[in-house]
Amino acid sequence: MADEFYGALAEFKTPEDLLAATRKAKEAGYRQLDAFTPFPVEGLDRILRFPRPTISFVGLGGAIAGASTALAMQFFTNYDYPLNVGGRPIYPISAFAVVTFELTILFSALAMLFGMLWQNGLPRLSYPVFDGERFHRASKDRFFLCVGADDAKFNASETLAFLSGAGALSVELVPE
Amino acid sequence: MSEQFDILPTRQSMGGIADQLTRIPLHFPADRRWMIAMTIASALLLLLMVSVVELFTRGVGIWGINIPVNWAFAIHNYVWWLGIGHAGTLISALLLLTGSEWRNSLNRFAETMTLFAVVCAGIYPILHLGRPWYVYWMFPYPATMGVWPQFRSPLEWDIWAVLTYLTVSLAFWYTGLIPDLAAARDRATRRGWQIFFGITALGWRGSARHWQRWQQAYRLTAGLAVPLVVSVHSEVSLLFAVGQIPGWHSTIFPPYFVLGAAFSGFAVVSIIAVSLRSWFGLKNLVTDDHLNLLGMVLLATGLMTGYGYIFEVFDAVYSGEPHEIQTLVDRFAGAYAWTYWGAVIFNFIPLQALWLRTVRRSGWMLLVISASVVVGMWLERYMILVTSLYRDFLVSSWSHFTPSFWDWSTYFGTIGLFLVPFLIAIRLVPMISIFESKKLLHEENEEQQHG
Amino acid sequence: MREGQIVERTARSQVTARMMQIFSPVADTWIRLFLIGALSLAGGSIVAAVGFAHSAYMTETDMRPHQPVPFSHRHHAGELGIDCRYCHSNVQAGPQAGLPPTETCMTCHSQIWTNASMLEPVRKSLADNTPIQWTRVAKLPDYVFFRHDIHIAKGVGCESCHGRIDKMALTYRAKAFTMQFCIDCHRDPAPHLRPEDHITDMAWTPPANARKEGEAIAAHEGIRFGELTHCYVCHR
Amino acid sequence: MKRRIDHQATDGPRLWAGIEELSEDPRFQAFIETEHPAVHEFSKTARREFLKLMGASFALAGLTGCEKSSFITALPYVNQPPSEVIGLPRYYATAVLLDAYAQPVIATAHAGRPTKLDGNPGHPATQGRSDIFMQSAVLQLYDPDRAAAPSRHGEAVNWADVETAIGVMRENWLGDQGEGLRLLLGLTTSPTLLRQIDAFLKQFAKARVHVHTATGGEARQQINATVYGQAVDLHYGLADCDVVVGLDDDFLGPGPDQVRNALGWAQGRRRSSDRPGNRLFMAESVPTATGALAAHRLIADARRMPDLAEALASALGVAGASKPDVTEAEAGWVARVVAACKDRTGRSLFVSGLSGGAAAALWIARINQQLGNAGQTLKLTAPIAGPTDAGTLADLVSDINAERVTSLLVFDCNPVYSAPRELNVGDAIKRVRSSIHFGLYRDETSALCEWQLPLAHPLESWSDARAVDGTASILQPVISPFYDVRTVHYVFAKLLGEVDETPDAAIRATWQASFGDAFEAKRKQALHDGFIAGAAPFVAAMPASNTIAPPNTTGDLDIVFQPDPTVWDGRFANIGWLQELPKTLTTVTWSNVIAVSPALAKRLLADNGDHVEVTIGERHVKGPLWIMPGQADNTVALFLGYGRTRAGRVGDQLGYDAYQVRPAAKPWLAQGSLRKLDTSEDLAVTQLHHRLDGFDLVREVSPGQVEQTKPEQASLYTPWPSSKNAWGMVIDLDSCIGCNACVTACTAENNVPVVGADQVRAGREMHWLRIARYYTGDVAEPRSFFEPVPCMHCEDAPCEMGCPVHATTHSPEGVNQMVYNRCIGTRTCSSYCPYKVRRFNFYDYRALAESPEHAAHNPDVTVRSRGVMEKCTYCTQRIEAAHVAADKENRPIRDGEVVTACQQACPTKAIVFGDINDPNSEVSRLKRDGRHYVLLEEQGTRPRTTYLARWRDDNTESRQG
Repeated sequence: MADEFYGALAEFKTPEDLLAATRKAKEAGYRQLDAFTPFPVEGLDRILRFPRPTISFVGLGGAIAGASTALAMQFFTNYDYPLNVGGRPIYPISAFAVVTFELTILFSALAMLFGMLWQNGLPRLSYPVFDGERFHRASKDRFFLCVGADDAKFNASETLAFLSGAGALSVELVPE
Repeated sequence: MSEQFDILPTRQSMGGIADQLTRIPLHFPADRRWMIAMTIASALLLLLMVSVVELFTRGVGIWGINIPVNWAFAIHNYVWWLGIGHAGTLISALLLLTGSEWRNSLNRFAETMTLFAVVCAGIYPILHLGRPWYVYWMFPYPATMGVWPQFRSPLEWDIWAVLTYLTVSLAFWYTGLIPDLAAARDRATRRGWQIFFGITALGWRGSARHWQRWQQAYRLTAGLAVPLVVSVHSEVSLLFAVGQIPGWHSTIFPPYFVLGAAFSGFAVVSIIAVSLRSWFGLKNLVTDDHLNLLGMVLLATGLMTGYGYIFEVFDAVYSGEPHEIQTLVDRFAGAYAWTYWGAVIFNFIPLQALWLRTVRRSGWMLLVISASVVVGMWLERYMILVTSLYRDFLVSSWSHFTPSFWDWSTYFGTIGLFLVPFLIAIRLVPMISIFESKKLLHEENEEQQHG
Repeated sequence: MREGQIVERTARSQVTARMMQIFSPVADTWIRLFLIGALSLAGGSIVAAVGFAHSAYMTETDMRPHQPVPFSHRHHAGELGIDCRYCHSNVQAGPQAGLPPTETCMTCHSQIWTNASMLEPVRKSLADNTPIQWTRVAKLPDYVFFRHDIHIAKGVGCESCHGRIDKMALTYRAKAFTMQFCIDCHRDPAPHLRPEDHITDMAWTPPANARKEGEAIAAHEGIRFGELTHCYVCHR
Repeated sequence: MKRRIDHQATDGPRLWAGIEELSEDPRFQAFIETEHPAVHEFSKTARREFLKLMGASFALAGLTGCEKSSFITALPYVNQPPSEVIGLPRYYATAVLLDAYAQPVIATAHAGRPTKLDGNPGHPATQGRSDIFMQSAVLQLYDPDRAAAPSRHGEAVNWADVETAIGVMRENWLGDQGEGLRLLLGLTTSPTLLRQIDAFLKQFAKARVHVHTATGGEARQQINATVYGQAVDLHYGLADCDVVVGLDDDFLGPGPDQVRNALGWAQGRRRSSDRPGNRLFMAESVPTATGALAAHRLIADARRMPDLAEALASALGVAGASKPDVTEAEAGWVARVVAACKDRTGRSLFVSGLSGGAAAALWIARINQQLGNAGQTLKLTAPIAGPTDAGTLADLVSDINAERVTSLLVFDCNPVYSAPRELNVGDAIKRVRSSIHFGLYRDETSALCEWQLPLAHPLESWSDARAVDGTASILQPVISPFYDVRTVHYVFAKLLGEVDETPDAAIRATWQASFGDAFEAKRKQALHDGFIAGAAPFVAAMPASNTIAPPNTTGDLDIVFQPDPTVWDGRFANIGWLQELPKTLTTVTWSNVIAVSPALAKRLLADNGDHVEVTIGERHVKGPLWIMPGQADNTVALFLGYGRTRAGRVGDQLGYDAYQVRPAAKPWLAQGSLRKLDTSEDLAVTQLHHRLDGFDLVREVSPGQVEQTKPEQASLYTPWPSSKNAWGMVIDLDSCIGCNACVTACTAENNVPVVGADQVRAGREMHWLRIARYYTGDVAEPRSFFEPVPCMHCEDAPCEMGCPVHATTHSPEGVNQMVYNRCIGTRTCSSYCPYKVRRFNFYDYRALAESPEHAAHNPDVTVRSRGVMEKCTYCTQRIEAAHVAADKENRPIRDGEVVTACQQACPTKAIVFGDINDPNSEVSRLKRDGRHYVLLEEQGTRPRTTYLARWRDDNTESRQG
């Protein structure tokens, strides 16, 4: 019975209500929880116990890649065709610093942006919650809590009842 | 600072903000004024195209340049545009990190402005080449010649710096834009808009997980953007400081240029802020307090730039190097003294009015002052290039420079190149960060309740 | 009774729901395909461009342009074994190898094949004293200043640049005359050098210890190692 | 070998060789016409110009396929000339002419076309040195505006018609022994021509010869004749002088004698290494190069020269000299001269110029006699140039006006333009029944003559001529004429009715006598050497003992006439190289100026370029004013050679025509007045600022103050290993006379383009080597300096740092390399260059494809296209050629084996180039010299080109006297 649903969606007026409801849901033993908000709500991730994101490491990786690419490029080109330029050394680290710095930043920034999109599974144009009748307000002024249908404790009617009990303005089932 | 007072009027609803801002692209309000602006802008863009065709057909000889002044308008406007292009990223990134929320109303169009300013700057290094069709030789690729770019050259650094800056600014701008595109998508009723925003929003749904990763990525990118901004204009300054020409060969140049850049950038941001808010009636989001803060920043950067001027004089005199002093004298009293004094007057005289709170809070006054700063900074770049080159070491090579018609046409043309996409942009994307405004509004409400 | 509410609401949702689902799931597949396509196109075009620059078409190797006389190096240099310098007599003396004047051709062809139709242009050239218009195959850009004589003098064989001319029925450019090609040898001449008596020897193959031999020759010829790769050696 | 494409038959794709080929293709023509209908209207050249302009856009469209070499036609010889090495130049010894004097040259010919002229090292007079006119002669050879075929009344005719016509004329002349037949020619030194003239006069007894020169050959002969009572030429032995005293005589300035005098002067100047070997005293009204070098320069108006001469004479105790009243300054100067000449019998030399006239010259001659210089430092010969007993132009004109002339033959001179206009030569010629003009160009004179018969250029001719010292040269053709022209001797032979068609028949005939039996051998020798040993024998002559009263002077201003420093009397007006050459003291190009003193300019409230009107008698001329520092207050200098109307596309309508006001009676010094007009023009000047504002760019050292050891320049960087040779250059500022020979030689050697007046005004002249001209002190009484500035080839070169694409790098031999085909034109190198010696192709400055001037290009040097930087390369093509030559023989390069074009040309040997790794090379020796210094040393660029400071003469007096 649960399969044809993606989950149950509950609409709240304020972030505070959302946080309260989420806490309740956790205590009630729901695990497959996600929230949809018009702006990042402080503390939500703690309550939902999301792991710390790893974007920073992606960025670090990018930085290292950038720096090494730049240095490799500059050292190689000067090694491949060493020319006397203004009596300067063939491998002037100081002169290489600029490009190295720029590429470090470039690679790192791009890595983080794409890393973020990748981890978020974006672009994802079509997604079940968009079927939510009032979901369009999630990008406006409402705060939604979603209990996944794959949650062990999920049961359409009970979950809906529980959510409205938690102070939802409206609740609905989102089809798969 | 935003802790002390509410920068956004609290008597407005989140929904109100969302509708108000998404309506600008979705149901564009000020059509006639926009058309007029667009017409002027396109005319300028056309002028640019004509100039470029002429340039590529006949060569850089159509400009006023010569030996010794073989860098003038092209490089000078390049620096000017790039300087302007520094405010956006500075505002959003730096202020984001320092958690000054008042940026939220400004950062979006500041960043947009940055992008197009950098584009305008970016075309100059190509236009000014004697043989622009070989510009790709500046990139390392396995050529049949077996020759590589020369990485000791400031110009080589330049290419990488500007491209990096453009890409990162773009990335940063877009990352910040995604949630708002989603908001616009959800407000859109016409199919076309839905698809446009639907695709550009990449299907953003405001999931808590997403927000979490997004925030980390956004803040870290900001953290990178700040040193990047500083590095880019420092590097541009090296374009001159690496050369031995008197008036260029100075260690003050990097900070001097960076501050000057920020100065001119904030001026342009103020101009846009004032015009947009009156144009689209956004006084509730871009408040007088915003202008006040902008005014303060403008004043601060302006004074720091002024320090650069003073130090330059000290630098030359202290060195006791006859050629340096010669150049200094030329700047004060030479054939191009007007650029020096013009820069001083336009940059610093009206600026002083900003000591007064009332001036800072008044839109049109800020507008006037900012305009004067933009002109002043343009003159400053002119001064730095021409007064140093037209009289360098050997008396026998001293010469002069007079801009030709094509110098001017190319310059004004780039203003078109800046305005056209910018005008298009304000029809397509929310010019003020919706979700951040709402966040700010929410926090303010909270503070009111408990405190 | 709560049940009822909910069911009712879900029911109503079917009717009045504002359609939020703009895209069908297929759209995601399309957009991913599009992104991949765009990326590979961008990457591919760069690779293609670089490849094209190195291609036989761009370097004009392996092209056999039409010649007024279908002259066969294979026959003359290969089968008859005429030395290169018999016709290209200028090669040791000056920058250009020089094309043979008509009279050189006629030294033999006044005796043999005296009325072969394919030699008509040659006889005509001699008769009304107009040069034969050969189409040049080995051509360097105007800004490259190459000298045959010094290369010959320092032990660079004809074959090193011109390939197995003695196997060419119609002459073509065997090696791509790119700067890379020149510079490779200028950086490290030793392995490419050959003894004086084998300069025009097409069949000569470097010995096993080519480098050692070459270094010996280089030392003997006083080749200025490390001075052959700066720009003015070839560009002025 | 013209590049063209084998249309019908290249398998594989049809490849364009370039836009020019493109323009030939009919389909493309169609395309252009439809795309740009306007082009349809264009003239051929305009169309080419248009296509050239379109070049870039097509290149962008990929049409020309960037420098892609395509299969092009190659043309072998049919019969290869023996000893021809394809691709290597051949050298011929011959001579070109200036004022009819031979300038012996070695002509470099690539594939049968001369591309460069250099002095003939063996020649006793010039020792292989050259001047701007010799260097430029090769461009005149290829001048597309030269007269290409004979014409009558402007209608083209062929030589057959001409010869029949001459036949008819001869009949008439023979009939009346040449009654009313006149020859008009410039002076000539050609033994053959002189012989032919004599023969002509024998045939036609009643014919007469007239001579016309605008530049003073005639005048000098007259003065000398008056002074010495017989026709003589003066020869200065400057090498042996301790003291040289000149009155308005620019003996180091441009002219036939420049090279010889410069050589001698420099030799004397360098006699000892610890002090200047001689001292120069000049009294001048108009600043000259010679005056710029003087230890003591007196500024005096031109009219003062006779008095000054007499003052000197009396001070030196010449009999009959009375003391004229002189100013304090003049007296002081005279006193110095006298002190300097004390007990230097036979080791001083006094010279005077044309403005002083015979009056001054006579005193000077007697002073030389008195001081025993005659026969020592001053030698006399019979006149080198003739004919000596000819009539003047004025006589001719009056004869014509008296209807005494029926036919007139004008040889290689242009009186309608270059004679004082008041003579109305033009109207006169029009009145002559039949007139023939023989010349290189269709000029002002030939326009008025019935016949115009084009003559061959010296480089196309068999001829002969004498150098200034009388040494004869046989001129041989270096290239066969590519216009339908004849040599002057050929046409003269025709006039004489001779029939021998062999091209050098006349020359052979002349020398048969002197060569005698061993004719062929001697002739071969002469052709090989480029001259026939044996200068003119010296003669003894005493100056007249009478005194000549100086011409009485009326009017407030002295107007002095001088030949233009670069286009001379106007005959070189159509040579782009000379037009664009900065005049020695003003750096003005493409125009002449009216030079006045700062004081006079102040009185007129006039500034450089303002138009002023000079009035002499009834005649006026208007031209741009130039304020000449150090010019005498009341002297105005007019320069001849401009304002031409039929010089050609290059030389027409430039500057003003000084002949307008030149009085026939007083052609060198006249009196007149000056009026400022309220118009002005923007002169094309290459150096805008001449005052050396306290910078030590040009250094001077006094004897005894030379520092012998100099600290090695420090560098932050570990020096790169040098290869065996390390090239360097030293320029001796004490010997530089600012003559521009080096600049012209560089232009010719390196295919430096001519950009035109507008580009020069814009500050875009292309000369790789400029002669900076500075002055210090008060503008009224400045000291002048010359400083040649080529690329410094810095070891720590700032320019190289700037280039993002490795287009300018450093060779292991220390040469700062510029690779045109790699340059993308960022111009950073030039911005960073502290010496601003780099030049940029702002437009496409190349000549149009079909212009014959391409034939003058040096095939060993790339012709630079639009958008690339260029600069002095130390003549790398010569260095590399030397390397090849040495490597082929497996030997090191010898000192002096590589000679740069500028060094080769320099008439004072001021430029020395060589290997600084070799301690014994001359350049190394000079780099150790006490006077050696580095320009902008504090910049730490470590240049390879360095300088020897100029001697400060002041306290040499105390040391010597």
